[in-house]
Amino acid sequence: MNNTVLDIQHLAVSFYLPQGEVKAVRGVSLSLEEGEIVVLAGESGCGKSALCRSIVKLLPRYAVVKSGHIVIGGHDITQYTEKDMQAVRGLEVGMVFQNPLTTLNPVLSIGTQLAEALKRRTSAGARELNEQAVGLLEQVGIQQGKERLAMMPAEFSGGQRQRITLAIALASQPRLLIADEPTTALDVTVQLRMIDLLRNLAKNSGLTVLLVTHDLGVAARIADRVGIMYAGKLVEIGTTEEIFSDPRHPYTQGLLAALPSAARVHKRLRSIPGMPPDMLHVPAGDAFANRNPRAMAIDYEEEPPFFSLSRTHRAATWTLDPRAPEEVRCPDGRKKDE
Amino acid sequence: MKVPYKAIGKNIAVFFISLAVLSGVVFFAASYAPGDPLQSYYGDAVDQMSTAQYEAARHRWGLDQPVYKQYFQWVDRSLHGEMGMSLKYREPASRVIHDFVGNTLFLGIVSYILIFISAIVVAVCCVLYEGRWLDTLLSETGTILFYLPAFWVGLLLILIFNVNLGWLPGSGAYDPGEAGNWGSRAEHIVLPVIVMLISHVWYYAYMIRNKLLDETRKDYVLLAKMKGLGRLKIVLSHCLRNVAPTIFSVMAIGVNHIVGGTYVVEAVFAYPGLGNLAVESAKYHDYNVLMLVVLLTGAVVIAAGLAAQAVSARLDKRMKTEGGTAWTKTNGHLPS
Amino acid sequence: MNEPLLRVEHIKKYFTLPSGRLLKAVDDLSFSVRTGETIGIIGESGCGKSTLARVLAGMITPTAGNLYFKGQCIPAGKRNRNLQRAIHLVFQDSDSAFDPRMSVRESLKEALYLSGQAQGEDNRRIAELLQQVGLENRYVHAYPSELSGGQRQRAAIARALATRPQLLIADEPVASLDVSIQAQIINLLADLQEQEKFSMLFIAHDLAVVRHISDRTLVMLAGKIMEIGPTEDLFTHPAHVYTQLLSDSILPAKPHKESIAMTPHLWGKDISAAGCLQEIRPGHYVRREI
Amino acid sequence: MDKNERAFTVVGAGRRKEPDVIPVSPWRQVIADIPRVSAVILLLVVLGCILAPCIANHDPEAFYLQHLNEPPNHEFYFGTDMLGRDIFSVLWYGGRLSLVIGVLATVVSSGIGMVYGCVSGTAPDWLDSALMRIAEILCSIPYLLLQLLLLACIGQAHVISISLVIGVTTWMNLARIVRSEVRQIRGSEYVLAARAMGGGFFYILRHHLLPNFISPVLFMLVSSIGISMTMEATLSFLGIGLPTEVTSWGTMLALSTRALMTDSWWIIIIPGCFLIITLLCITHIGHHLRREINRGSSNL
Amino acid sequence: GSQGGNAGKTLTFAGPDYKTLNSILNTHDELPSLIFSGLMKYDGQNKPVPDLATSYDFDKNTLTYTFHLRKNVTWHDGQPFTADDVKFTLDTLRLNKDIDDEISDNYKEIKAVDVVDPQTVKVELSKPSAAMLDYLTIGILPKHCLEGKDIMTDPFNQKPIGTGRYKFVSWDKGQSIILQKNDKYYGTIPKIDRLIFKIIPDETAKAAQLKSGGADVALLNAKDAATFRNNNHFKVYDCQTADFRAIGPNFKNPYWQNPEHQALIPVLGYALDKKAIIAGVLNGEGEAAYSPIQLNAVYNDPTMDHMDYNPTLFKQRMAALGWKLGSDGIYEKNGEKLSFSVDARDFEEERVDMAKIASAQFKKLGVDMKVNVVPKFNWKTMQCCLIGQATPFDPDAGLYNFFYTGAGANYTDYSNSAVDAALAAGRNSYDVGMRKNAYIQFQKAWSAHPAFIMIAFIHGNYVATNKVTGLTTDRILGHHAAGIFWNVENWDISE
Ligand SMILES: Nc1ncnc2c1ncn2[C@@H]1O[C@H](COP(=O)(O)OP(=O)(O)OP(=O)(O)O)[C@@H](O)[C@H]1O
Ligand SMILES: Nc1ncnc2c1ncn2[C@@H]1O[C@H](COP(=O)(O)OP(=O)(O)OP(=O)(O)O)[C@@H](O)[C@H]1O
Ligand SMILES: [Mg+2]
Ligand SMILES: [Mg+2]
Repeated sequence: MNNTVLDIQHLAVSFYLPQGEVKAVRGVSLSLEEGEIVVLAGESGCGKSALCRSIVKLLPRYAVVKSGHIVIGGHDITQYTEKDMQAVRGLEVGMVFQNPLTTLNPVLSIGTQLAEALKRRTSAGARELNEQAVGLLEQVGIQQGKERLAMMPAEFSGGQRQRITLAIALASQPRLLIADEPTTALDVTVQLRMIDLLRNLAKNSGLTVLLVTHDLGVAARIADRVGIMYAGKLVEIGTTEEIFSDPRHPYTQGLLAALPSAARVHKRLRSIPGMPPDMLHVPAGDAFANRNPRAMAIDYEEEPPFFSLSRTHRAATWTLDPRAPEEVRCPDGRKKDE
Repeated sequence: MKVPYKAIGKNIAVFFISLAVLSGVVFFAASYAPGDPLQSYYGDAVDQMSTAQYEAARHRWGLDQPVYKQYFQWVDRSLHGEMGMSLKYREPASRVIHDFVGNTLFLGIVSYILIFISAIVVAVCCVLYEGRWLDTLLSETGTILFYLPAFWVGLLLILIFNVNLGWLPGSGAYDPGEAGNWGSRAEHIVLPVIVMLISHVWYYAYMIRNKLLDETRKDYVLLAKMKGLGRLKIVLSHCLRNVAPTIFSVMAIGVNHIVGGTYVVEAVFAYPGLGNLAVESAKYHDYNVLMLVVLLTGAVVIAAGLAAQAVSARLDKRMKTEGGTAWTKTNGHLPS
Repeated sequence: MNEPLLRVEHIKKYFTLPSGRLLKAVDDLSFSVRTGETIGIIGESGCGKSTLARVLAGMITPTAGNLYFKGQCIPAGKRNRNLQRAIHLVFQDSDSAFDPRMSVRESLKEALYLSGQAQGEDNRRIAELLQQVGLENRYVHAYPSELSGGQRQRAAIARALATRPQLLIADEPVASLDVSIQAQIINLLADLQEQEKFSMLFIAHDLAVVRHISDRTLVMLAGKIMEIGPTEDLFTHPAHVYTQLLSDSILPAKPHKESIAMTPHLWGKDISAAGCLQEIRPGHYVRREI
Repeated sequence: MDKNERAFTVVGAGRRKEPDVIPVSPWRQVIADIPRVSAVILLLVVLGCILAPCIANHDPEAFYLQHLNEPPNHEFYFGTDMLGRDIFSVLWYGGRLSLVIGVLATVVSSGIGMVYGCVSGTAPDWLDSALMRIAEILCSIPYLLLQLLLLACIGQAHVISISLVIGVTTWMNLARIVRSEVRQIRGSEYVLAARAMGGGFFYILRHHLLPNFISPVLFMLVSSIGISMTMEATLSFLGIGLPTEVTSWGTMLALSTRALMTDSWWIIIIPGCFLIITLLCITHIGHHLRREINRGSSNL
Repeated sequence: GSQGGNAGKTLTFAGPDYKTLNSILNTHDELPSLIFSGLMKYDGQNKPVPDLATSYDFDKNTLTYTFHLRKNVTWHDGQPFTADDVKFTLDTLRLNKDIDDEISDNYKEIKAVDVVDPQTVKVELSKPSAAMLDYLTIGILPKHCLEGKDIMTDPFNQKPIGTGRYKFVSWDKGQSIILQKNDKYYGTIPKIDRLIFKIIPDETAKAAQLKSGGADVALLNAKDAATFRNNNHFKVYDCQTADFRAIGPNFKNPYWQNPEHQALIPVLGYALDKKAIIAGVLNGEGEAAYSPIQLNAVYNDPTMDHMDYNPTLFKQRMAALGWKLGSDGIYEKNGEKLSFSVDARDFEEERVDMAKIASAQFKKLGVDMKVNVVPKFNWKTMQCCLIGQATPFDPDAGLYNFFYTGAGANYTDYSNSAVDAALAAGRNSYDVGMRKNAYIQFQKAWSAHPAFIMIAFIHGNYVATNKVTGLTTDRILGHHAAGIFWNVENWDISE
């Protein structure tokens, strides 16, 4: 497979805090093909950001990649130094961060900030840089780029700022774009435009996108494939269709069921009881077991392996084990829905 | 561009009001201090004067009037450019000051510039090596040096570099009679400036360091890293730009601290400057000189404050969104 | 008709920005809240939702306008303890809603103390409150920083309930939470409303949530009401352009890549907040230019 | 198979007991990991000063005129000064004064600074800016000059008056920080909430403002102890501080400058070391108090 | 040391700051005596000899001095020096009310000054004044510069013009004063071309300056001087001075107006171990003192009680006065503790040290004396001061002013009719035998009711680099060891 852009193997990342070791990522394997949009979803604190940041080695100093490999464009960057990474960042991988209000430097004009990124690829003069910058802004849907280059980030709205960060990420023409919850802070209307923009980019220029969100609506709209994370592990991954219409991990099922959907009229939502585990003390076995009303004894003891359901669909849960009782494998809740 | 007349006018008003308040405070404080200003003029002879003589002398210097009247007379006279006589030197106060201003300015400005350059350099080093040996080393040495009494350091330096090694002069502002010789002046301020650096750099470096550390925790640093920029470059071209308003307001406060610092240094190095003069005139109740020194320093400090405020407001529009003046917003970390 | 619990009349909150510009965060709002009902408030970020909430909860004084609490007129800025106790706010950001130096217990105790409730029964009442919001008792001495977002939000609700409010204003209570916890909180609010029979103003930017929980919905833009009406009516037949834009932007959690057309025709459109409210259906008002 | 069957029986949620929450009071946490070495050294120094009469092996006020300028030896552990005083004994007694001055000056300055800052921070805008302007003007007079004026007013300086003077001239910075902290906290939502629930001004001050701004302020207080001690030394050096027969570390240092030319390193270095080590310990503890608020990690 | 080779031989002296260089406003310091010259000057034995006058006649009957002035003397600015200048100066001293009484009191016996011709001037006295020739050593001021001006504030005081050996060149405030030799000087023209007075008020700094080569000559504290004694590059000149140190009770203060307390003054001297103080503070560079004129070979009475340290005697005397030791080891009488304070000025380290040791010694014997270190003496209010005075010349030049009731330099308001009588007798007589008698009477009266508790006469420890030659230790120097420059024209400095 020579068009694999990103290949992550058994990645484990821990933060060493005074209180102990936070196992933020616990053995995640994932690979992205060229032009593909993969969405990682899962609730807060399940390690999505940690995963993204370890791809570009932007983890804090007390974070340690404990095992695993990251291969970007055929190069294993696991052992790369800070200097080596400078060549990878921007050129190979671009990243859009969570909060558009803080990711732009408030005291530099956006022209300057764009130019910094543009300079990675060209040694063009100031005028040419400006032209390219205007082009980029237009690409992300900001008109009258010429006048706006001199403006400060504060003079833009949140949505515009988010698009500017996207433009900056795209400026050095990376093959892979990592977008870590790019839309959480935005209005629904702006969010929609962002998503469509990304989708167009992937389609038209073959950009590979790894998008992180916990909004399943976003995932449904944009993704080719969706991965669900829970407590530092990828618990289920499959095409969008597979995940949304045939979720297999009890957590995925619970998540989908908990969405307030327009169809439901009665006042109660179906919720998953309990809280996600504290990553300081990750329990043995399936981390979700304690919230799963149909958890089996083995869930509390042994980590489930991945069970493949199709070429693209895998899930790590004992419910898929042939030994599991019938009621667990086909929970009635799901049946009723279909 | 629109000229902000209103803002300029307001600043000028604030400036003069502050000066008026300042002069009032010092005038009243000084006149209620015990001790007889006449003594600096007549020497111990004051004690031998008859009552009539004494009253005549007081009348001559206007000391028999109520303090507030004296103050207004003083204001009136100073508005006409007449700053009164120095009772101690028996010369017009302005002439006494005149001889000292240049020296202090030279020492002050050189120290000021070097202090802030070094503070920024030290702060950047600390930030680049945060939590590692260089940061720890700089922090610890900085703290020690900051707490060392400046006079003590100065004397040790004199002992080493002047007395024992004989490399540098240890007193005065220039070789006798060489007032116009900048080489000689420069040579003479080396040790004082080093003492100023030792006792001041860390104070500011620490503030800037903390502000910079806060900046490095901001998300735009990540974005800059994602552009492939190096750490030094990020600190210099991104973080430093963000703390610039802080640095400016710190620099405004710094004017006062550094002026205060020169007092001690001038005393140690027998450097003929305003600091020495101020200490002397306060000790000997030479009000006219004291007032002039205080007003002069006050004017510089207040003007610097206002300037810094204007500059930071320019640099950073966000500062405008909060009330108060520039210096109320810098969180000093070490008290002074 | 019987008097609503709270009637808001021509309430305004203007901020003077340092630049001298007047920011009309809440601009002449009038509506009423009936006993026991839930009103959802939606609108883009910065349209004045939180400001409205704070004005109603008495945290900031409005520039102008009156409140009628159970028919009794309370002019701007003159609130009495009764009203103060009757309305309580659950903050948007549970992170800053608690004093970091007070444990959950202390925070709840403070609320009890300030609302003048019986002193002796503190412990019992606190246990009861925690149980009501489903926060396990073992968290009672924990500090806010030791709680997860969902737990903090529960504690915040517990604090709001401590004063036995008649109107609970929930300012984006689920904005920072995940789907699974969000469902818990929404269920909790609904349950509590049933038990305690309070009215609720529910502010959110997630339309699906608002649609789920509220009886009536109020759409705000630039400090003004754009549309207000029964939720189902409003969502199924949005009358104002802005409401249409919002409801079109809802992303249902269904794979629908090709099926839903984008809505570019609305994007470039200037949405005007001018005009005045007109009743188009019973109880359903829309701002229209005349 | 039997085992498998048991493993695959549904047991339901909540089987695992969640780890207990052991709440750590923010205060407890601060105290728990105070820098040990600094605390111990500081404690030793303070104890030494308190127990000076037991530790000193000579009369600190006596002039051993037979033993002028002796380097450290078995009788005079730290040597004697030019007038034959036993440095070792004088140090412990001097430390008492220095510490008292440091603490007293800090109490004064923090008293004024905190009240002023609180008033300014909670006052309406016009009063706030007026108050801050006044502080600013006071700040623009070099503090040394102010101290000079005040000491001149008071006359002969003694421990109390000098602490007062140092305190009265150094509160501005603290006031400013308290003010900005108060302003920040005052706008925070928990204060709004408490106010909306009917908490009065003093209730909020006592229950929310004070506990929350005390930590940044504590750092200022602690380092202000050190700074006051240095300041006292400087005043002594300029000849406007404590009378020289009153021994504090400051006057010792100020006097030691006279030994400069006589190669008596012990007169110069030893008091300096004592001062610096004490101040360093104090600062370490101060820094620790400040650092307590976790500010996350650098992105650099 | 000798910077500025272009200026020829340069000598740098490190010393204290000046306020004025006017000879009649500043009689204590060195510089006016270099810039100005008087009708008379002191020789190596501290005897007045003619200077600007070539000779003088004295008419005992009319009490009139007639001075014959040198011809062709010019001021530094080229104007001729005439008798008018003399008259102007002496009249100013007599008549200008602003002039310090400490100085003008010496001239109050002058009745009139008459200019006979440009080279002759007559000074007529109203009463005999034995030390008038001493007083006429005061530097003569140029009339053409000062006539009609306010002598107290005229810029002249900072840019003086004199007739002396050195011309004023420049004054960098707080830094240095530069003098250039006067090539037109009527006497021996000095060998050293330039004198630089570096202003170094701090004692240690002076030593540092010497050691680092920043100064060639300086007056040092005994202890700092000691560090130069074994140094081959320096020579220490231990000059005897008439400068004594004492604890001076201030009779303006009610404490000492109380006869009970006054009675203590002669007794307290026995409680002071002066030798120990001299050894401790002055490194042995001084002599125990008992009388203000004990160094005067002519007028001293060596049979006087030397007031040596004598605790037993002290205790006896105290008991006799009715003081008893209290439980805290401090004397008390009528329920009042024996407790007073002494002020010492901060810049005079040796005096501070003396005060401290004296205080400790007193404490041991039951006297509580607190030491206040002050920037300057407040003569109105302080209880005691650590005083220093000197009478290097004629005993009248000093004693009268210090101890005569109401005299100009009698700052402590000492008043003793027997002393007054003796001093007046000494002043108003020209007969050496009578005068000697008068001063013995003075000493008797004085030691019965002393103005001061004497401590020590101190040495002036001048330290100079080896390059400097010509300094002598022959002369008894004055207050603050002033007068070392008396033979500056003989000094030389090698490169
Ligand atoms: N800088 C850090 N220091 C310490 N712990 C961290 C840090 N960043 C993340 N963690 C911990 O690592 C785990 C995973 O965090 P991560 O930020 O990857 O979550 P996430 O899925 O991105 O959550 P969110 O949706 O809130 O962004 C969490 O338990 C978090 O507490
Ligand atoms: N104290 C204040 N001073 C000045 N302007 C303010 C203040 N509080 C709010 N505003 C402004 O009022 C407007 C409305 O703010 P508000 O917080 O009510 O919006 P919101 O609808 O709650 O937005 P969000 O969805 O982001 O919470 C915003 O433009 C905000 O900047
Ligand atoms: Mg994240
Ligand atoms: Mg809001």
